Amino acid sequence: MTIPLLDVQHLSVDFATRNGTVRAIDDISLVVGKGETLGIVGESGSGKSVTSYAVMRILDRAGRIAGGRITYGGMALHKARERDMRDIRGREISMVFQNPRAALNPIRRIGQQVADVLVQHSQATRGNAREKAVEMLRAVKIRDPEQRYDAYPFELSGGMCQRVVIAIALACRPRLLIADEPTTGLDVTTQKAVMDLIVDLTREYDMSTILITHDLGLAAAYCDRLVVMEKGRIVEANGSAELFHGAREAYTRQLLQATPRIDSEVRDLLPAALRATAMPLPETHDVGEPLLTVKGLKKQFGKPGADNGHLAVQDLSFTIREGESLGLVGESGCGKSTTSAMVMRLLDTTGGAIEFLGEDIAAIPAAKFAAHPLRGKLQMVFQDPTDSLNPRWSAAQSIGDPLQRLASHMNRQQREARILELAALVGLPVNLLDRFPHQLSGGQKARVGIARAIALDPRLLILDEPTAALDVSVQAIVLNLLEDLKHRLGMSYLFISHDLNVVRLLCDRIMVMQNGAIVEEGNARQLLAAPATDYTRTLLAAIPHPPQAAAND
Amino acid sequence: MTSMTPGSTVASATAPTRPRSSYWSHLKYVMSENPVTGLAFGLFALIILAALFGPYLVPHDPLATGVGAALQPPSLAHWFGTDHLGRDVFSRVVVATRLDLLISVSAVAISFVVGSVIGSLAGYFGGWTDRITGRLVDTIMAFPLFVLAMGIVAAAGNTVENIVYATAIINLPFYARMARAEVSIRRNVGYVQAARLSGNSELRVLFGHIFPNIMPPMMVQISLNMGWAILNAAGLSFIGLGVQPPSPEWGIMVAEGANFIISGEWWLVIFPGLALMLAVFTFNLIGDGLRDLVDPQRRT
Amino acid sequence: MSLALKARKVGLRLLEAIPTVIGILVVCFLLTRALPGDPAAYFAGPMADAESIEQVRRNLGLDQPLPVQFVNYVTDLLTGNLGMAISTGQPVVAELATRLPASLELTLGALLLSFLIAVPLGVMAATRPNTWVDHLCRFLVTAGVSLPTFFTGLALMYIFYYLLGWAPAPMGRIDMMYLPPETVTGFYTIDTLIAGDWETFRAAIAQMALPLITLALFTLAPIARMTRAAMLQTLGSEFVRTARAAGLNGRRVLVTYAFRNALLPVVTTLGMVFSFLLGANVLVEKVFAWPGIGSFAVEALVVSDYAAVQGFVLSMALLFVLLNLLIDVIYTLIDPRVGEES
Amino acid sequence: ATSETAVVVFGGTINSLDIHRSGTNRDSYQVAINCYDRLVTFGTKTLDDGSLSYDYDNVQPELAESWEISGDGTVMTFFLRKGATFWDGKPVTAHDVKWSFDRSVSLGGFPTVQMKAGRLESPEQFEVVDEHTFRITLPFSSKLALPDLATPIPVVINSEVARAHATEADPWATEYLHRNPAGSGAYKVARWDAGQQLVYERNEDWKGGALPGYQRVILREVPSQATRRALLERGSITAAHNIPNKDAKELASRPDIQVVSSPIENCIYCLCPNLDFEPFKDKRVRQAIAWAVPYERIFEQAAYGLGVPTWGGSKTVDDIAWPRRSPYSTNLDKARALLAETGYKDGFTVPLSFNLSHADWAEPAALLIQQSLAQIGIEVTIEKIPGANWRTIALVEKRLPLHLENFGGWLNTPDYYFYWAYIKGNLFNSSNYNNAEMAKLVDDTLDMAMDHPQYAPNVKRMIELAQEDVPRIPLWQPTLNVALTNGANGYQFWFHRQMDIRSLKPA
Ligand SMILES: Nc1ncnc2c1ncn2[C@@H]1O[C@H](COP(=O)(O)OP(=O)(O)OP(=O)(O)O)[C@@H](O)[C@H]1O
Ligand SMILES: Nc1ncnc2c1ncn2[C@@H]1O[C@H](COP(=O)(O)OP(=O)(O)OP(=O)(O)O)[C@@H](O)[C@H]1O
Ligand SMILES: [Mg+2]
Ligand SMILES: [Mg+2]
Ligand code: NI
Repeated sequence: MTIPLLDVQHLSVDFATRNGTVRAIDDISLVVGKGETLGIVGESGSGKSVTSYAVMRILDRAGRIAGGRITYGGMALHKARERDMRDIRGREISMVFQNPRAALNPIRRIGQQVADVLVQHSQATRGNAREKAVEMLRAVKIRDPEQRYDAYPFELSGGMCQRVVIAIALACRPRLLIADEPTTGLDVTTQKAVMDLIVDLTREYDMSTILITHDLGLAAAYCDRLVVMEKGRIVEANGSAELFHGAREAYTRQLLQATPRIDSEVRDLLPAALRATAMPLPETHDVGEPLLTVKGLKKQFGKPGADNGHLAVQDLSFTIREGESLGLVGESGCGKSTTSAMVMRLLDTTGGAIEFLGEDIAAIPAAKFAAHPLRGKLQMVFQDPTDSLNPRWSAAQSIGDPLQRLASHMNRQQREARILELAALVGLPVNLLDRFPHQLSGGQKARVGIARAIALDPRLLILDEPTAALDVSVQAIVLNLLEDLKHRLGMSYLFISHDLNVVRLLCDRIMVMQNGAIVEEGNARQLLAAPATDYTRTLLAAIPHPPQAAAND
Repeated sequence: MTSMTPGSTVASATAPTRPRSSYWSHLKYVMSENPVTGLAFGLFALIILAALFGPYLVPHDPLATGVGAALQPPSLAHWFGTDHLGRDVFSRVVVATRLDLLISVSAVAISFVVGSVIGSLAGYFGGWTDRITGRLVDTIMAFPLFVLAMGIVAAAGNTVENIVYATAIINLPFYARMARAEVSIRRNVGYVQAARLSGNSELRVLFGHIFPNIMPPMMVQISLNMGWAILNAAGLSFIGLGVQPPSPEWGIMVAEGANFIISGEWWLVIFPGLALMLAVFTFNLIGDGLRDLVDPQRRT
Repeated sequence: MSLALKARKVGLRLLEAIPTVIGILVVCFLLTRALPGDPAAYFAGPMADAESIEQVRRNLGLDQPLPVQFVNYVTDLLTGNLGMAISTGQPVVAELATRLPASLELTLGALLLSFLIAVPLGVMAATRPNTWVDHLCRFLVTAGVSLPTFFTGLALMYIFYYLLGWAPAPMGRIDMMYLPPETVTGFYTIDTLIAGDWETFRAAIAQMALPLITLALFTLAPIARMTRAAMLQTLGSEFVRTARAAGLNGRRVLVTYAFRNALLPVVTTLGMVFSFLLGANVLVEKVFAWPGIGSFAVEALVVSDYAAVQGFVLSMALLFVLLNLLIDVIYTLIDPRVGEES
Repeated sequence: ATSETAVVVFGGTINSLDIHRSGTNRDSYQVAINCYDRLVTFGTKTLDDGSLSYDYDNVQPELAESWEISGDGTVMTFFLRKGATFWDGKPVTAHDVKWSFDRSVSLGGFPTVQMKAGRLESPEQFEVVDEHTFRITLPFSSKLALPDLATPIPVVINSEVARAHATEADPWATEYLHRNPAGSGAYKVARWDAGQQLVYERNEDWKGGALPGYQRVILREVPSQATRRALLERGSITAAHNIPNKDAKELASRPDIQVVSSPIENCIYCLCPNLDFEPFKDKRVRQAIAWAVPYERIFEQAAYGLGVPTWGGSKTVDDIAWPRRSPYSTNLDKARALLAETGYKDGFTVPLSFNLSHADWAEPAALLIQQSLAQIGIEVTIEKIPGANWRTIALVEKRLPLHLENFGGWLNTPDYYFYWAYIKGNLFNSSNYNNAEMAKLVDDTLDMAMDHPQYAPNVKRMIELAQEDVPRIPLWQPTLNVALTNGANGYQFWFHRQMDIRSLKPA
């Protein structure tokens, strides 16, 4: 590595908040060499994005660079004027953000948005901007770029949008690309395509890249060097392989460990200290009588009998036995959530039967099911813990709600006692019970959601991507909690996810779903080891593979 | 069984400590964050005080004619001067606070309650409920608001109650629409689904879970409407459909006083006008503060 | 983007308006009948005896039962006959034809004026949130909406006409020295321009100035408020951040990216602002002796002039349907997404 | 506003150019005055303050050059002025008069009622003797017949033009004349923008009187009273009609503005207790109220001292002047004493209503009355009633217990006033006063010539009854105020309270 392209030294960033100044970035230093790919990993809130914003000088109003130097190609960015920065941005350094759909102006044609950048940086004139923009769209592998030029973002899929965002970022051939979680929110399969595109292009253009992600697997798969951040500081920096093979810092090790791998067990994800105190898992467990039998389940949105006839769920049949956990995987939009909502009786079916504890609950309209005695036996943990908690209710109120509604025999004291018991069960510190959701961390919110779901001793718990919004270390803890609860309370799970690695940790059996139908089903280990269909194989291949290293000591 | 995850050591017996003081400190924060909001809260307190205690504090009976010579400019004896019947303008302005506040608060309360319930039901249940209420609301909205108020008051007679009802009816669509929009985006969010799973009936989900969450944007609407209700009453007074004399009311005082501008008796219109403006101003400005106050997200 | 889809959407909007219009017909019919007083007695004139009152009642068709009156009203309506405004002695259609342009000219002018002032104010406030500029803007526009329009109007007239003599005599749409222009659009400002008569144009503008300012002051606040909120939202949005990260210059980011998106919610509030304006018009027209539809409605209402009130309300309703349609079209023009999602 | 053009502003609106049409409002009557001629008109007199007024006792020719009345007073023969022409040049003939009179008694509504007051009830009474001779036959002699011909109603219309536009459904051409006057009067209508303005253009061939001073008169409708005052003070206009008393009083001192305040003949602002309601059935309660009214203060604060006081007179009725001072004045002790004699010594509660359109004087008067009556234990709540409603409930249904009213008779005789306001069933008797003696007196007197020996005693008795029974408590006799600027002069007061622009003259 010769002269670094970007040199950040002792950078600190402060934010002014209602509670005074908060230091978001504290004295970090990093360098990016020419042609190098640097990964910044760390959990949510660790300061990854703020670092990149500081480099680009696009911090919020409230934020300011409190100290340190940012040098890019010999130029001091930390004290550059706004006008000079404008020339740097897009032309020298550009950025790709997560959530590509939101990153594009919804009411401007995508081609124009690419052209805007070209014209701004004098890479094109008004006359040839269209031509050049089309060229750029072609470069990011958008089919029919001439026609797509006039498309609006809403007419494109998420993956396509991300390609456009990349086209905007790369239009002026910058020398440094900062990609801030460019694949979050995309499908596993799309994620791989987008990452491969970035790698190809940066290589082709001889660019340096900073890849920001909380997915260690992804970072390791694509980066030369990694920087691990925690709470605004850099805890460790090293080459990817070195880091994976011999992480020096405990935090890094913990992160590595919490990242599910093809061969890890659910207990492996926990930090050593916790693993030691964890309850041992039984080697095998008994699977009892069928608890839930779904037969020929169908769902059509829109008017029944409408000619477009797209079935979100078509002819689905499966069985879950007592104590069994069944995984349901598939791409985004394949109908997983729709299935769970129907089983959960939140959504009316278009056809088919749902037999639960011997009763066909599909016959009961969703709106009436709230008063049904089986309501409490069929519960659910939601994907987004924030979204699933009423912002105006404290944790205790949220947990107590099902008790108040359905456990009518309980009096106030009994309810309070049960809430404390549940909090203990899910490991929620009692002093947090009076907090509102926005005052809780992601993991704590997930616990509240779980406590609420198990409050009524359900027989079947549906978990719809319960950890998708969580950091890996929190995910590790939550997964373990779920596993413990299953064994302690003897519940059955229907576990929904698009992440095969995660599903495998918790489930005995797995169903793979595509376009509303099951394409493959079988024992978890067998299915992953020897997938029978191409679709399953694609799903598996898309999972980024970190270097196979024994992080378990 | 052993516990397995950090922080799950069984609950200590100590009762959870609730952040009791937070409401006050939150109010203090909301007020100090934005000087304009702070000012508005101060004025609001003043208006409330005037409404509560005004009638006991004023120097003269606001209804008594001839407490001074007619049409006297402001003086030490009559701070805001006297009107054409020799009534004390200061006393009338202060005492009017109560009636004006009553009109605006009750009108807004009615339209808020009725409108938001209708809107919530439409937003939550959709379908025919939505279509019918939607058309109803459209029908009201299709009338220029003030003209509709005029029509209602003219048809029903100009009493304070009818002014309140008319104002409530014309404001109703705002709440209905807003509630409908806010409810329908929350109809299927996570916590609503969760509430259904907890065994809440549909109505309880709607009014127990969703409704409190649409309060913050509603607060802004409420505050705007309070100001608007007073202006509406003033407009009605101007065309002769306001409250009945001799009750002091700012709108009618401004409306009557407006005719005295040209002849130079400015105090008849300026002082009630200022009071009216101050009140409307306060209501308009206080909205954002109120929203922040009822929004738990804004609380630390 | 399929034009057919958009056209269908517009068509659907039109259909949607039909029940509203029917609702309006019923409400306004009932409202007029609920008006107190006996128009027959009123219009029979002073000293009328019972017999002549009865005769007037027959002439007005008010001796019929309500449903019959309603049916008559609707059939007349379908033939384009809105009846006779007794209070002004003109067919309601003729009244509307002359008065609607007067009110519209004022209302639209005020809307334009306040739009031109409020939008930049809102943008300015949004780009500097919580600074003194922001507070000042908020303070100023709120002050504008805090006073009853008739008061503002009278105060402006007092200062600019009575004291300073800058404004022309507040006696309607045009000074008596000038002849009104030949009617093309009914908008004096436009008609004078069409006729190429600059002097009369200036006179018409001069007459309009004070009422226009009065009304504009009243509507600054909602537009500025909405602009500020919408701008704050778009300025904080990810696509603006992307645009900034791509190095687009400040103006382009502000205008092409932030402002155009912020305009969408602002456009939707225009309908409401328009409704406000028409209400305020009633009072302002009275102060400035503006021969518009608002003052007509007030007079008609006070004397229970059924046909006039009904005609007025009906035209308002249609105006609103049209306006909302127009807003939808504008919306469709600036928002490509409309018409796509089912 | 030049010497050729006058601009007159007023607060009302003109809704028809045809006075006979049903629905034509009071403000529109001025078109009948300025654009049409009658057979006769009233002469002019100069009042004590130097202002001009019509003269009820002096009937003058307009279209009729002269007239003869038969000895028994039942046949009136009019000789039309030769050479008088309508605007289109057609000579005015007796046929036109007959057609016009037939029209006014046939159309119904107000014109017919007003004609009836002069005992002109059916077309058979009107006869064309020859081209220029017209005869009216009355069922019996009436002193009201001739003056009634000088009211705005019996105008002479160009019957040829009218007939040309008559249809089967509309034989009297109301649709046409509504928009197109066809008269012989001093002014033609050059332009009528309903709701905005009426532009009069002088008829240079007018034969009915001296040629008017202004060639053009623009009549502008300015609804806001404050705006009218501003226009007046700025000198933007020539005249403002019917300005409020307060403005009249304040502007009178300005050298550049001439304010003419004429007491309105035969008109009194009254407080009317309704005899259909319990407390007011007792005469003493009504008298108590009459003693409790704060006349002076009302006169000062509601009328700004303009008008003629109608209180504090003597109890004995020596003459037949009307309006006159009643024997009542403010004396709360007397009021209390009277009330104590009745069953209401602890007072009672009653709503006091007034017409919204009269708020300028009625509201302050009501407030002062409210306060005063409170002192004798009568609790009054105030109720404003919009115009349309007022006519129905106050005058037609007569169901307001206590209210403020302002009747004024066009024909200036006391018995005419008593006829409308004190006879059971008549429109302006909103008090529901019913007294057989009064009814008989009025019936006997109404058509009686004023020089009849029985006339004065009868009227005196009517006045005594009215003062004793007080179904209407007179507050004051109001004025009609007109302001002129830019040196304009020649304004003349008329009983019909409309602006007669014919007499206006530039400086
Ligand atoms: N506008 C702001 N005001 C106050 N604090 C802020 C602001 N923006 C960021 N922060 C703080 O800076 C810290 C770092 O945030 P940053 O967005 O860089 O995290 P991140 O590592 O990108 O997390 P994620 O993975 O969730 O995107 C956080 O603790 C956050 O609270
Ligand atoms: N309310 C609805 N109306 C119409 N279509 C819907 C509705 N909900 C879901 N769909 C459609 O049904 C299909 C399945 O959606 P579903 O939410 O079940 O997918 P998913 O597998 O849960 O995806 P993800 O992994 O993104 O959560 C999608 O094509 C979706 O567009
Ligand atoms: Mg981030
Ligand atoms: Mg899903
Ligand atoms: Ni297991």
